[in-house]
Amino acid sequence: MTLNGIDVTDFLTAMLATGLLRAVPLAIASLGDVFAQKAGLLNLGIEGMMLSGCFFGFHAAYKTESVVLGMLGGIAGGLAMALLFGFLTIHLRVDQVLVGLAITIFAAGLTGYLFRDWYGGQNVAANVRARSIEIPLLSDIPIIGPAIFHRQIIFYICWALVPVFAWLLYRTRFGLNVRAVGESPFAADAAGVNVIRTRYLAIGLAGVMAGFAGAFLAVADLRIFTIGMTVGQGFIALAITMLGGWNPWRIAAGAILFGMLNALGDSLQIVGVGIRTEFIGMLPYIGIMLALVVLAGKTQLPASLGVPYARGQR
Amino acid sequence: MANDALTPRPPLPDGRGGEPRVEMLGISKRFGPVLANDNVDLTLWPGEIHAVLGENGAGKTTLMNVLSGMYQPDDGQILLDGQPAVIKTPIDALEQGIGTVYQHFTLVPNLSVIENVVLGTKTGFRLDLGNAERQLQTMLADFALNTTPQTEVRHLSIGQRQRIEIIKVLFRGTRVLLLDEPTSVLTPVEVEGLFAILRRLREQGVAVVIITHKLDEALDLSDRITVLRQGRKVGVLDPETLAASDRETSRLRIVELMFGGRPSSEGSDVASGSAAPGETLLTLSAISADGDRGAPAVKNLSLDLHRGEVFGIAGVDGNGQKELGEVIAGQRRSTSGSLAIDGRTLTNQGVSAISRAGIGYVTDDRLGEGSVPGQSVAENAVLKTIGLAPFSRKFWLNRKAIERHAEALIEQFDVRTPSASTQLTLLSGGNIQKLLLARELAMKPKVLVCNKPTYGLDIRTAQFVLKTLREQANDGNAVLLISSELDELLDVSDRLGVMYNGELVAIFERGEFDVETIGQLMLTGRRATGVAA
Amino acid sequence: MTERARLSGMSLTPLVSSLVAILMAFVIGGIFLEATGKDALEAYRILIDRGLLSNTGLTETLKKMAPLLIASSGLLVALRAGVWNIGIDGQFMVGALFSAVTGAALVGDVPDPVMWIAAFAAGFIGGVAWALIPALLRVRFGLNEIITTLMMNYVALNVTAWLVKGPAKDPKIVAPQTRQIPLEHRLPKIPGSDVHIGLLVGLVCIILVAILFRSTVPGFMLDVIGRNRRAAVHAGIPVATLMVVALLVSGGFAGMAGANDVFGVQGLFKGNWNPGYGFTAFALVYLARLNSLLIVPFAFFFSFLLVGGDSMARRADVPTYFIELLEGLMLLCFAVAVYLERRWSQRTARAASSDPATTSLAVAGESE
Amino acid sequence: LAQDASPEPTISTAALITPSARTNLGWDQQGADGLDAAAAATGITAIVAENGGYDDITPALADLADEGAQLIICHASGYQTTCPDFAAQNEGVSVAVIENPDAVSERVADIETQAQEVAYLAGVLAGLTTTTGTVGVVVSGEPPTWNYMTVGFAEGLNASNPDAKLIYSVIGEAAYDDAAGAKRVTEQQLANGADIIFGMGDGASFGMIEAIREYNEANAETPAWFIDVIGDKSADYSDVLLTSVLFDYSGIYEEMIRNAGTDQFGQVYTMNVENGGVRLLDLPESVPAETADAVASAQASIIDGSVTVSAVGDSEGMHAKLAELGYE
Ligand SMILES: Nc1ncnc2c1ncn2[C@@H]1O[C@H](COP(=O)(O)OP(=O)(O)OP(=O)(O)O)[C@@H](O)[C@H]1O
Ligand SMILES: Nc1ncnc2c1ncn2[C@@H]1O[C@H](COP(=O)(O)OP(=O)(O)OP(=O)(O)O)[C@@H](O)[C@H]1O
Ligand SMILES: [Mg+2]
Ligand SMILES: [Mg+2]
Repeated sequence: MTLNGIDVTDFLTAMLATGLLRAVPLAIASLGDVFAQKAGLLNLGIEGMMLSGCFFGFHAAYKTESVVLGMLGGIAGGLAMALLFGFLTIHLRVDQVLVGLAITIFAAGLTGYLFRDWYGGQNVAANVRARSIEIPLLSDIPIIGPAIFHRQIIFYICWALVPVFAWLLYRTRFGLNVRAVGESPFAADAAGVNVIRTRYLAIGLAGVMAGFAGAFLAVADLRIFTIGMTVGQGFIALAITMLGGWNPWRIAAGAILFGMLNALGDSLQIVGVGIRTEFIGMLPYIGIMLALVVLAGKTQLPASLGVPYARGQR
Repeated sequence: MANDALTPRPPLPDGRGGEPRVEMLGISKRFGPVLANDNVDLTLWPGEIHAVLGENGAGKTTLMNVLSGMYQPDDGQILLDGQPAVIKTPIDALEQGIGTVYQHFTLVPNLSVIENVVLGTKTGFRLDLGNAERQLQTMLADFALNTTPQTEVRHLSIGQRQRIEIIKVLFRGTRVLLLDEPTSVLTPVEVEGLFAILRRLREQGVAVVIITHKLDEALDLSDRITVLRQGRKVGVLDPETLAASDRETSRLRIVELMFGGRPSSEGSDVASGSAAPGETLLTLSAISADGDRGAPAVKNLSLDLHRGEVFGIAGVDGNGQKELGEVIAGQRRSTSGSLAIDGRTLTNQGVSAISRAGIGYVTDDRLGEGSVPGQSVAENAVLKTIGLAPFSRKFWLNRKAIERHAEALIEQFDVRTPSASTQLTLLSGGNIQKLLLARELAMKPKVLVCNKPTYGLDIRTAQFVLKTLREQANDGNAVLLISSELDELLDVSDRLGVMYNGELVAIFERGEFDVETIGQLMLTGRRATGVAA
Repeated sequence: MTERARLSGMSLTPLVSSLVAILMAFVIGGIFLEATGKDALEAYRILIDRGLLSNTGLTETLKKMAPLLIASSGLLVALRAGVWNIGIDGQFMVGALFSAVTGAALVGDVPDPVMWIAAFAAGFIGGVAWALIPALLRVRFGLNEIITTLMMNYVALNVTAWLVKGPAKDPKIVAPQTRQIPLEHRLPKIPGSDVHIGLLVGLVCIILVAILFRSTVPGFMLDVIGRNRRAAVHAGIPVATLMVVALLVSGGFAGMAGANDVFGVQGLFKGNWNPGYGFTAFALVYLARLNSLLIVPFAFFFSFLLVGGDSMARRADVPTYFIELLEGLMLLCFAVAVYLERRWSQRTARAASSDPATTSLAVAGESE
Repeated sequence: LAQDASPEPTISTAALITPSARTNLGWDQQGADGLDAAAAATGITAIVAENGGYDDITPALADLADEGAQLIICHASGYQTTCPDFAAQNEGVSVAVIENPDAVSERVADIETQAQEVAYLAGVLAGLTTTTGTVGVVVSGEPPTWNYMTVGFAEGLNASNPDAKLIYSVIGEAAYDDAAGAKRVTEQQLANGADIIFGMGDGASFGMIEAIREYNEANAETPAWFIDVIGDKSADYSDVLLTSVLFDYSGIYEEMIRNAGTDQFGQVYTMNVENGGVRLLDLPESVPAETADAVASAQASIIDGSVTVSAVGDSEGMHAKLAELGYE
């Protein structure tokens, strides 16, 4: 079947594949950020952590020619920024917005500078290729098969992380501590939860995931680094975390929604529906707002989001 | 159960003769300019109930927080079972068997009961709630709590939350239990239930510390009483003394320790005025309103308030009293019915219109909604009147007038604060309460709605507040007093209504007050006259 | 007297800690430069020379302050009221487009001052219009403005692109841009300087906001809302209305910053023109600890960095990203300095309570 | 070219300001390299100010003037109004802008790049090379330069292969750095049958290339090709690169340098196929001879005037043209 000269099966497959792929880095970063936000850390540094993940992931991949080491490099890059964030906001109790912005600006400067200094600003590709896995039988299903069941390992890891993170948040002591610490740190402290440690772990996890998301872009997906390549995806991830009401399942849905709207925009251009590209370009953002109107109603932020905790202060 | 209160104090357990469980030696703690604890000693023996008394701001909470690891003392030492103890964090305290029920709630509102209870306990990484749940079920039943472990705490009433707080501490097994004003929010029956539990714990050798402003509670319950005053320990009544003297003597002794040198304003000069009720000031007709969770909280309630009367509202916490107060204040929308002030219908007109029409409202949530912690005392004093002369003209603030006004209120109501420009956070709870009351009264309201205005106040301050309310009525205004202190309601009200499940189930005229009937109504919504059959 | 004490406590220490932070950032940045084989001292010499000591540098630095001051003063209003306006960039673009179109329509037909006022008004309206949607979404559906204002930035990018490629485009020029306002109709220079009067507009905005919070009722109420929203409800303050107003006002100011750039600098609106002042404004307002007058020196410093840094990068052969790196370092060092300052004041003075600038977030964070 | 006159330059320093990094193997690099070559040829000093961005560049212009630049080439269509303003306010500085002939005056020169002519050649090549009959155009925005090339490419494609289909995709507004977005869009085009991608993206181009590489790994026997613009990526990307539209600025820059300070300066400088200012990168050997010949003859037709390529720089006009050709 064809539409406007385009094979409909190919078209739908491509759209689904693209949408899911666009959702991956967002979902990864959001899943981690749930823990930061739930623990009371408003992490505007997420964009910087992601970018740092891109650069150091790429650098590690380029030097070692290994996807795994590249991913680890990215994770380390994100984590380093997160620990800096944690030290300043949790330990020194400095304003989170200030530190978050600082981290994002710093990471942009640092990665740009180093890329220029180490690579002369040349866009070279790392000699790596993330392996794809074809899941037998399932990958033969039309449309869904090639779009979902013949992908990179990291693609599967990403979506497998959703239940893992839901479990971590709702079914483990760590998750319980995180939820308590962001809501009322005083209460958690009084109950014997180590608020400081919990917050460090939470931001560490957020940094690991942001770095992972960045490395996904630069290592697994593109194999190159371009300056500023996250183009605001960290902030989008932050919004998706809120849109998803801090629930890993709903966050995954939010990321897919955003990815699919993006893919839909691309697809509309391909079939040539004659809608102006600018309107297509704003589709995902308007879609998110509409989704919020329809679904979420009130987003109730964790009560102590953005507030440093010091015992004995009132 | 109810008889428990009447049973004579049991003989002190033998353990008392051995090692003290806790010795706090020379504890000092300073907050900026305030010396909250000044070289305080406190000894706790296993198997005793130890009351710590003192007026607002005396440093009771601070002392307990030092023991619970919340605060680090600037000076002093703590011995546990004779050994120097390291209590750097609440975890240290909990691990050494010191459990605390804090004055300010320490439950996480959007976690479930069970999650709150297991929070911070040391079990595996995976949350396995099965065991805990069974144990909790029993305790919930023990505490007559009609809720499931899965209910989120924010859905519970304040009284229920208080009990969960205690359960949470007991759940971990404690050897030293600290309770900071646990009874302020409980009904008499709940208080009895709590006391029974405390006595049981005493039997088991737990050292219990209870902070309270209710002398009688302390005398009923405790084996030993320590009195603090302005951060210093001013006296201890040990079991021998308590046993040797009668209740009245002990009372006088304690009051003297707490307020010695100052005239005690105890006495019943708050008793109701006798003037015949005047014209109607506030009319509620068939008002209904929803609670925070959207369920009906006030149902079809009608009420007239007259000039010159104090109308008391009794009821177990969570029966719609708070919502009623908020509806009258314009802070909560009514879903049906109407509200008129001085004959003018002002249903759902919003806070400012209603306040302009002459209704004042003292909230029970002082820090959460009554005040702005980051601002100064002066700014808080004019929070509601900032738009009026002389505090502002047109758009422009008059800082001088604001400051002067605040200073006058501080003087008149004896608010203890370094200055009017001090940050409100630095005041103790009682002083904040005085400021809030002063703020409302300064607006000269025709109808003043007060929700638990004496919560957490020392006796003198509480008396002062009640007297002020009385005078307010005597001056030809009306007062609606919502309280969980039946005694003060009985003392001060001209009429007394009982709220149960959102309805006003009975109204008593002064003279008809009958504690038993009122108690029955509070608990069941019906009179247990035995006739109903 | 107390007010004075508060003010001096307010303005002196932050200034010291900022200086410390700046110094620390320069030192760390310098080590970084040396480690990568550059001449740090030479680079810094050029930076100061070009951004501050040269005539053109100083002029450009002062010019660049204008939009920062205007946008920051609006943002301050929002943040003090606990409203998170992340949408400064979008509001800037729409405001700039509105003012450019208005200016192009009026230029020559009306006296210049009338045109400027109309254009700034149009910029304000554009910014307000763009903030209105998040405001309505908040009031009608309770949607958190952090997300909606952020999303509106991307929408603005597309909407302005569409307008400037189509209806608002100067048909005589191929590139997507509005009709250019001739040089002689742009904002006049401040007498005796090469700096246009946008700088004065910026300073006036800051002063207005300072007065708003220091001595007016709405300012007082916004502060109450920002610090404890429930108390504001309790006190009968029209919370929803004022929060909407705060959001709209901050949008309007962002739009005026757009008008400033159109009439002071570019003379037109062009496609994809997004200078990204939002970030800088946030940093500024926070560095100033939500205190209006402190914004001025910080705006000056940022402006200096932007202007001098460009030159430094080229002349000292340092990647331009170094300036971003330095800015980030500055903010990070500032964070440390804030901490040291608090420690210090706790030990010496009586400030045992929490830093007010941090409590604001608590309040800001909760939505009703 | 103007070499015949070859007057000695009266200026000693020329500068170029460019929005992004001069190392990007693209627009910025071609401009910077052009100036360096021209300066070397004329023996003057060249200053390149990179990363000027798309915001106000006045501070940078002032700084360049302070540094002694007497000629400043403003290497972005976004600078076409700021620079004449600057020249008007600064005696002794001449500027060159892109695509703004109206601005030409004594000290303002205009550069017109007939990029559509080379893009037409690229379109011819694509039409003859595609095996699927579907060709994609991916852009990271719609600035005039790219609109010109899009139209030229479409006309060339239409001329060489009237049955071929063209898919046009925008990555997003100002998505110049969005390599990941570029990859997604390109993947979709490939999945929908495109086997040649004409990509205009700056940093985003590398995302397109990666998409093609990945596609080719899975479809080794029916590989797709990339046609790049403004820059020579053949060193690292010859595996996917079919050709590239090259801009060689050195000629006109040299002419400008010699003219600067004289009354010759204020004019429109044109780069077209005829004067070699724009050309295609040498075709790889895999291109069949008859195809190469067709491209060459198309080039000849452009030079002799028998083929004129539409010059459409605005987005609306570009979209209208695509619709007219049946591509939208
Ligand atoms: N975290 C703190 N920061 C500053 N001052 C404090 C702090 N905690 C207590 N204070 C001050 O220390 C003094 C003692 O306070 P504390 O809370 O111990 O009194 P209290 O006896 O419990 O009073 P109340 O009966 O009102 O609860 C008060 O003046 C109080 O304002
Ligand atoms: N809503 C708020 N939330 C958090 N912090 C605030 C808020 N309002 C003010 N502050 C903090 O309190 C400090 C003093 O505020 P205040 O209103 O007294 O400032 P001011 O001296 O009057 O200066 P301004 O000119 O900005 O009004 C501010 O510098 C800021 O750090
Ligand atoms: Mg206390
Ligand atoms: Mg002020």
